[in-house]
Amino acid sequence: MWDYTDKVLELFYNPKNQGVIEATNEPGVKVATGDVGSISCGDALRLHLKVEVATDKILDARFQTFGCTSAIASSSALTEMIKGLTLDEALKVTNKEIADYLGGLPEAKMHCSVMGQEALEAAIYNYRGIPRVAHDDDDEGTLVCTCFGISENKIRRVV
Amino acid sequence: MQKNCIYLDNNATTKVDPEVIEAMLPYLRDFYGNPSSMHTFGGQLAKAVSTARKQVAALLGAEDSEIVFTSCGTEGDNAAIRAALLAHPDRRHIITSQVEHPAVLNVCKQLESQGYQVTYLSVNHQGQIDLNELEASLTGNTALVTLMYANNETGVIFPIEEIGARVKEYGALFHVDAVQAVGKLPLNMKTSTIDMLTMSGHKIHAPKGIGALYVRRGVRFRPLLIGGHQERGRRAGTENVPGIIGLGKAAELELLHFEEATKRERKLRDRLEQTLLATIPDCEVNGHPTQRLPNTTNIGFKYIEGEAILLHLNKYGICASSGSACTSGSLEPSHVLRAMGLPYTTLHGSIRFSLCRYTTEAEIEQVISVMPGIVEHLRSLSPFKSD
Amino acid sequence: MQKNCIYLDNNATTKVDPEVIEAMLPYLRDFYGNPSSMHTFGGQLAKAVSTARKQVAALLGAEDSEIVFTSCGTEGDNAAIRAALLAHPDRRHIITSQVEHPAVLNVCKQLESQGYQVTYLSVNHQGQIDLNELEASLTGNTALVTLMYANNETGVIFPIEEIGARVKEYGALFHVDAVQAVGKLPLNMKTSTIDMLTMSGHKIHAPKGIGALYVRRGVRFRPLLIGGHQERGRRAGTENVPGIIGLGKAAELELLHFEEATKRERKLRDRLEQTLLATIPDCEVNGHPTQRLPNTTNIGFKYIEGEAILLHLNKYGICASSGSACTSGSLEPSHVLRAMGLPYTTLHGSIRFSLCRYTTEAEIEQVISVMPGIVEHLRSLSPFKSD
Ligand SMILES: Cc1ncc(COP(=O)(O)O)c(C=O)c1O
Ligand SMILES: Cc1ncc(COP(=O)(O)O)c(C=O)c1O
Ligand code: FES
Ligand code: FES
Repeated sequence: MWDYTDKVLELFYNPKNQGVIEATNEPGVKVATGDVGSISCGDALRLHLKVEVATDKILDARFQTFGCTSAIASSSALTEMIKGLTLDEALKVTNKEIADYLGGLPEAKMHCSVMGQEALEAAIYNYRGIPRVAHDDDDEGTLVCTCFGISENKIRRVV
Repeated sequence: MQKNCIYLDNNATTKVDPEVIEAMLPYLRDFYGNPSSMHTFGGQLAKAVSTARKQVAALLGAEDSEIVFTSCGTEGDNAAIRAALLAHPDRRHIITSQVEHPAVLNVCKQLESQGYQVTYLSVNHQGQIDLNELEASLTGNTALVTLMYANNETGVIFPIEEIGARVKEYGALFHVDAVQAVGKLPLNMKTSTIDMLTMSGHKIHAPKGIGALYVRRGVRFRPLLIGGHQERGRRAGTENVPGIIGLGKAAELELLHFEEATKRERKLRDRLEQTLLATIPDCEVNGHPTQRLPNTTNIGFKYIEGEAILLHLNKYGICASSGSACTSGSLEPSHVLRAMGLPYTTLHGSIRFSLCRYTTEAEIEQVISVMPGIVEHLRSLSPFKSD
Repeated sequence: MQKNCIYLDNNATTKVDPEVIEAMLPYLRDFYGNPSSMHTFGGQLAKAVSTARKQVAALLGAEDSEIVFTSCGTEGDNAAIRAALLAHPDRRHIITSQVEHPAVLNVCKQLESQGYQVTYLSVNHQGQIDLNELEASLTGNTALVTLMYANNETGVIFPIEEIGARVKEYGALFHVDAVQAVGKLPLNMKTSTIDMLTMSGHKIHAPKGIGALYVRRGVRFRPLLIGGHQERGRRAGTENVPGIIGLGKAAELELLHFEEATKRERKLRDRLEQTLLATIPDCEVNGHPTQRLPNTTNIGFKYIEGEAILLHLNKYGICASSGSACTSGSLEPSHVLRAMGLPYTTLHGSIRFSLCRYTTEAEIEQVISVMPGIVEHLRSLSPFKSD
């Protein structure tokens, strides 16, 4: 059994910010989404951001996750962490910070938090219309889930 | 610590029957001698061990002398495979299937790296092998066919005697991993084609740390664990007397309860399965509808992930297990479900419920009442459902 | 059945400590889950197993991660020897001794038949090996030196660290069968030259069916039992949780009682030995006077036969064992005593008394009071005495 912290379990059982942000016609506001993973590898995350165009501020963040406990809790944590930040500030959020927010993740489950950080990047790049270069993998290194390994190749493919 | 739960994970391990514990206790407390000793205090245990051997033999329809006590199912599988290869030193080919337990599969993989040729039979969508593929694979070079009686994840049963008849034509040895079949299916070694059969105590309400290997009389057997003369030279190491006594008692109880327990489990399992299929959209049974253990159902819930389902069940005190091996420290989805060619949509969201003779109707109703909500909640989080 | 006796056969097996049984019972009765499970009911056991691992590590002066739970001493010995050979695939030579337990000796014999070269070091009259012979045998081709810490029949202790220092010079692996040493001698793996060390639960007041193998961090280890991921891939098979908990508790108790128990046992053993030597003619201690376990004495009584002595002792409810392996189904006299070059006159009439922390003064006095009569009686039947 994975040794999950109380914080992980709390956000898993009662996730915050789940769901979609519908595209809007509100003036000065734009909605962007970012996807990582795919159903074939067993982990996937779609992140929705609502951004105030003038200030680059994240007004709202929501997620949809197909994945394990850590994936759901990480997504929930990420959306909590980035609300109110500017996009540049949000880009600095690392998967380690997500894990720290959760009080830690089991070593073998660290990749589940990487997913959150990657989805965020994808959403921001989408928002800015920048094509993303696949970067050669995560800093946390040693234990990458094999399903995530597959998703590395397919990672920029929209599910 | 959590003491009570709705335990529907009996293919993983089972509760030790209180009668089994009672039978063992004197051998833990008072009769601690060594059965190989000259003195009465130790030597008297040889008789108790022999009674237990009879009880186990009775469950399998075997003779006492064909039973070798081991420490677990894994040891039995390892020992049987090694022994078969030593019995056929001139043959270098093994046949097994893609859906075996790691205790067989990983031994075969290691043997491949040592120069053996291994055929891994495929299975169809319902988890069944193709007898034609088996026949086409058998040659005069086949030392061993090792297949499971029933699959631990799906409960799917292989047609063991039909397989065995073909194996015998080629003079190969036939080992059957019956860890999940013992106590759940009627077995009779006297009329069987099986040469060696593995069982494990903790799957039939005996304690962990004890198992048995059936070795047909006349089959050349060389031990995996080498040392003293215990078990008539077929398994060295001081006998685990309390464990053996426990296994004997558990075997007796399995035989006693067999008819009534399997009938009850099947009825409860069917009620669980049919109700879940009827009340939850987008789910299906993994495995064969009838060629299946009476206590097992493995259901794939599309668009959601197994571990997440399990943790929600856990909150309700319901113990089940996931087809996905995220459970066991490896993060790959189940090799069994992959071999069955399950679509990705269900591969990651499959849950096994496995019942036992202690399972009650109320427990099943509780699962039936919470599952739809759990699935709905998780699907509401999933990005796929709406696609 | 015979429930009580004067139990002086503790090198064969020991009484399970009541505290050990108490510690185990909840894991037999209530906490029957599988530690690898996702649900709390099973998963919570991983923590209990980890506490037990710490307790065993503490007894050996090892780190938790260096402890692998096994089913018995025999499994540990078999696993260590196989692993060492796999770690040194290019080396084909093994060094052991003539007085090892069959769990080592018979594995070595089998390996000889598979093309390995094995050196069986000889021992002198006092059961000691010659370090010069060891040095002369070591070569760059030596994969493994496997020696026992203390002999089960005589209690003779080998100078393990002096041996280990030499082994290291040749880059060979050093496995020590410490089944008889654990709990009787102070051990500290942190400052040791030992790479792998075997222990067995039922020799230290834990139940039968559980043991442990110490594997030094960094030693390449491949499992003997292959299958699931248990024990971090070093021993497959569902964990014997109650057994592991029992072994942990027993290890804790061994550490707790160590000083006082070994002192007491030595005193009682010396009293027994010296009195028998003083009151019975024509007998002598087999083994080294000081390089010996504190709990063991092996005494050769000339002109009479061990089994006969044991049966007379049995009548008084005294449990001991014979150097002669008539005890274990084979009819040959002890390979240990033969290797020591004992004269035929004592070879067949040797008795081992092995004490434990439960042994009382009254029990020892009882043995002292009956032995002279037994020996005298049997000698009166013997054709040799008068020669
Ligand atoms: C020195 C020694 N090694 C190994 C063993 C084997 O241990 P077990 O009987 O637990 O397999 C024993 C005890 O029988 C022993 O005394
Ligand atoms: C089909 C099958 N074979 C072998 C085993 C291994 O048994 P054990 O865990 O007792 O070693 C198991 C259980 O885990 C099993 O389900
Ligand atoms: S999403 Fe966590 S293990 Fe794959
Ligand atoms: S005289 Fe009986 S065994 Fe040797």
